[in-house]
Amino acid sequence: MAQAGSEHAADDVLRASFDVGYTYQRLVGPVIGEFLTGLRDGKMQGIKGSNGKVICPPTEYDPVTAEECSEFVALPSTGTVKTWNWVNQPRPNHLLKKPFAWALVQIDGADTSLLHMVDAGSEAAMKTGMKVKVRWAAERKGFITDIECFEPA
Amino acid sequence: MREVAIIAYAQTPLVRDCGAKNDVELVMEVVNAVKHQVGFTNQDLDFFCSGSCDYLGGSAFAFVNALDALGAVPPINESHVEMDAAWALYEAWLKIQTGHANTALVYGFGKCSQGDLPDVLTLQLDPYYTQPLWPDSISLAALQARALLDAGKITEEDMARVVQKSRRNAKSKPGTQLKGDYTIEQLLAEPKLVSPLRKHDCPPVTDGASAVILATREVAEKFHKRNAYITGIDHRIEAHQLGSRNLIDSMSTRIAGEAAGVAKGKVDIAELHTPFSYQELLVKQALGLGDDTVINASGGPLAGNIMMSAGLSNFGEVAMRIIKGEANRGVAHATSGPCLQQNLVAVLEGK
Amino acid sequence: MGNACAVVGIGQSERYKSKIKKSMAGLVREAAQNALNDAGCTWADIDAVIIGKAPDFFEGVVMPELYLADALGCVGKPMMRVHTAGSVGGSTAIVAASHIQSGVFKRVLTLSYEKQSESNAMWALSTRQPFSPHLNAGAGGFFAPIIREYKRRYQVPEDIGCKVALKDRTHALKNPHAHMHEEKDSLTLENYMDSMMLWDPIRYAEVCPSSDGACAMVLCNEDLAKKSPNKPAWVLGTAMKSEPTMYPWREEVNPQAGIDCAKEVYAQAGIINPRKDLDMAEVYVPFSWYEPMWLENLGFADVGEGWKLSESGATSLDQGGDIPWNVSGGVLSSNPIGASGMIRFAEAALQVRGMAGERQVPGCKKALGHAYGGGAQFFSMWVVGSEKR
Amino acid sequence: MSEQAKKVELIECPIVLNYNFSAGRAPTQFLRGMKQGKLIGQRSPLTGKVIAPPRGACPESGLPTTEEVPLPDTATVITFTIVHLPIPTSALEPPFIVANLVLDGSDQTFIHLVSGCANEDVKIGMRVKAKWKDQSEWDYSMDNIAYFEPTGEPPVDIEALKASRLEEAKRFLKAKAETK
Repeated sequence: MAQAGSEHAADDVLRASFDVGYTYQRLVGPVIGEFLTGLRDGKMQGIKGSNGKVICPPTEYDPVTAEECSEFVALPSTGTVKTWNWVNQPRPNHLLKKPFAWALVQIDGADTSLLHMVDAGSEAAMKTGMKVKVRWAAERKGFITDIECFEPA
Repeated sequence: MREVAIIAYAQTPLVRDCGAKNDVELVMEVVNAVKHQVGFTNQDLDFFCSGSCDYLGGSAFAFVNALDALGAVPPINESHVEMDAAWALYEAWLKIQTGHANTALVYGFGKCSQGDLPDVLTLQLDPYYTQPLWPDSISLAALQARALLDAGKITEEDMARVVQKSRRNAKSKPGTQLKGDYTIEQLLAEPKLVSPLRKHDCPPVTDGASAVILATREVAEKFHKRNAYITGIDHRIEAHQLGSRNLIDSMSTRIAGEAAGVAKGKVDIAELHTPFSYQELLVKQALGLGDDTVINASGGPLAGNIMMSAGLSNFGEVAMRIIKGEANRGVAHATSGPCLQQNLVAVLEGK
Repeated sequence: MGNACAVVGIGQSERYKSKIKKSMAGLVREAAQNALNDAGCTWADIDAVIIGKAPDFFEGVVMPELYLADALGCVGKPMMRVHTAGSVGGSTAIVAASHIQSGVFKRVLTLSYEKQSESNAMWALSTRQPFSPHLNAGAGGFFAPIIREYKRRYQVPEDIGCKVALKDRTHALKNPHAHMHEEKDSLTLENYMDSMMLWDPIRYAEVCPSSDGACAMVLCNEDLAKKSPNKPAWVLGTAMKSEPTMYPWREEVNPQAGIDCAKEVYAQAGIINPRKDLDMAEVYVPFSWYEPMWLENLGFADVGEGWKLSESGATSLDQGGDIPWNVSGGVLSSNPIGASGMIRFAEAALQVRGMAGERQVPGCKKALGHAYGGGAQFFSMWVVGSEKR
Repeated sequence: MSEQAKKVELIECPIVLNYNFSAGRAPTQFLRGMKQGKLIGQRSPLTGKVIAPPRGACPESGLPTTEEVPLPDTATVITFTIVHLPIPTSALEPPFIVANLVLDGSDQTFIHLVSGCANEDVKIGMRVKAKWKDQSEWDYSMDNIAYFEPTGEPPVDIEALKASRLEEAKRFLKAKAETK
């Protein structure tokens, strides 16, 4: 869609805004498909990596050994905040519209962390090591936003 | 290993919005400037390599249009990486090592004011699990800063000192975007942008371009009595998911620094491509640099950060200071990806 | 020049086609694993990875090497991404070769790919910036006027485009990886000449498909090449040339950058008369009319005579031609844009290793791999041989 | 299998980025001329050749083009294609002709529509003239010209046109050298 926005030649420069937009159709393959299917059904899963590690979110290949991963592990919907930040003014593209935290959440039973949002209400409520739980989206379709966000447990 | 020197360097002024200049007009400025510094025409240049990112301007072939700036008639030996131009320099350095070239012109450009940079950089992230949540580059850096603060590796005062130093150093270099004298108290009094980062802990959005010319010793000796030779250069990448990386260390910088031989001698100066204040401390530690190394005398990326060419500029900043005799040995560093996922380190020595 | 470099492993997607049911990591992993298996090595044996692909707009992922590092066993190692438009597959192979020729690396993995069915190729290639004409009708619209001038200049018969397309699509039947495996009875001149005109004078049948896919190679130095389980292909010459898309009175039918690039790669590889000294060539022909044009640009035929060579069957393996071109089916039968250049380079290497199976050119000793990009302004070529020079 | 039980195979990822684009110095000068219905090329200081529309650099020398050269709105068809497919970024009804044109007095092709005649009548070398939209619609855009239409003059031999233009560029450089 090429919408050339308002042209104005204020100073000596010709400016115009335009959008570059497309809805990408991503085929996800077996591993990501399995994880997203689980989310759709309200289930959290990890995958067995090398050296007994459990990786969540499940990746197709172990980040250290490059070995292919395939064995899924059921996990609870709770976890621990390993690090976090506080977004005072959400950007237009951010999915939560009032101040929130991004966090790396280590789901109980996993050895790696998942990047997602935490709706904690205020920065003061955020602390490294705090327990959080998934707030499942009302309608789920097999997409990472089936986890609407995390909230303090 | 053929000795390769950096014999010319040019950078456009670092500005928030270069207005009427398009990519070609930015690149022409620096390409013609470095050619002029050594009196080269295309016949004297065996290879051209550049770094840029199509998404900065929202057009599929930004680097193709920029080719007009090279006067590539008759045709030239040319290549391009969709990475910071420091990796284009690495490709040119390898070309010279093969013997296929003795000289090379390397350039990079980024007119970052055109797009919404923190969102454009979101497209670097895992397209299935992460990008759809739209975490911007500042939010990701804030996560790393918090991890370092929690681990007691840095304090908010440390971050403010990096900014203070950058603004002060930037006064000595013409064309820097953000400069001035600030106290730690003033800086710490600023509100948080994305906690724990304040606005000044983050890189400004900058339009600009930079270029260098590489040459073997035989050629370099015609131009400077004392040249800046690349005695070691290496680059490494880490795992992509932030959740499976050790964010309080920079493993790839350490390996690259060891392979480039940083520790083999005193490091007088270092130009580190650390766009967020806390990253200067992390990279300094990973390279094992002491307090006797002057870091980012140019002001560094906090004083002006040309996306896709800030890393290349560091090579020029270190080389020129060595040529002028202000230093004997220096380190140039470049980074790519979220939270320093990929890092390139080079050692330059005056001979 | 520089240290010797050999191709010891080649891997391709099982089948180039649209909508491959794998993630991006899965797509590249398949080709890379096949290349490692061919080379008889593991991920740990690789010193660096050099990736190439065309514009990131196709998949909407900026600098995808960052996301793909884990899948390609590159954590803690060097990773680079080359982008020179359509010629990228070839230039990536050349940058990878320079890693070995420089003496800095012993064994590297190089790979290029495209997953363009995740968006729309025509959308991704058309510019939306304001103040510039929105008339560019994709690649076909750009090259059709140049083909028109070639036909006018040398009174080229109307059916040459279809004959070349038929030749490549027939070749493709012997290549299990090829996207297009057309039914025998539809591979007729009459059927092809009836196909719809898209950008006059280019017909639908004369146009490459839009495919997804990945192609990978393992390159290494002489010592390791001697220990590789399968016969290596030796890199005898590499060259890359660029010229601006447009400049006053630019010769577009027979671009100078192509002529110069061929001259340079032939000089390194000791090729005097390409038609005689080479046994086959894999050349980037996305619109069939470009075979006769590139036969002239690359010195296989005199200016204005290229179409006669195509017409004579000289470039057809099935017709026993003396200089078979694109026996893999070429870009006309499979075109994952970012990978196509490397597929040309890899298929040339497969031929001189004698590992091309049903599509093997008997006794093939020297082969040319060629790619072009942008407005036929970026060229990358290599010559590979069964023996080290 | 019901829709719900089926395993997820494909996800849709809408990505929209907003850009604010600023035309470069040379394109801005050219588009200012177009706003007033004038075609203004720029000459390369090194080669003496005239580029319209200018993009900032003389591609043969890498030097900025600066000297502005007013040009007539008549041109020659260097080559063309008849497009039978719709273009994503334009509402034109196929088939239509997109031609590589060179304006009289200039040396660089640009693409624009050719119409006002049967598609079959368009030939290489054809002489054409701009068909301007109504002045009320003029903007900073090449689209102020709706299309180019045949003038009826006899076709031109492209090689001869090229030779005469290169000659003119040489004359310009010689004159410039003498005035120095």
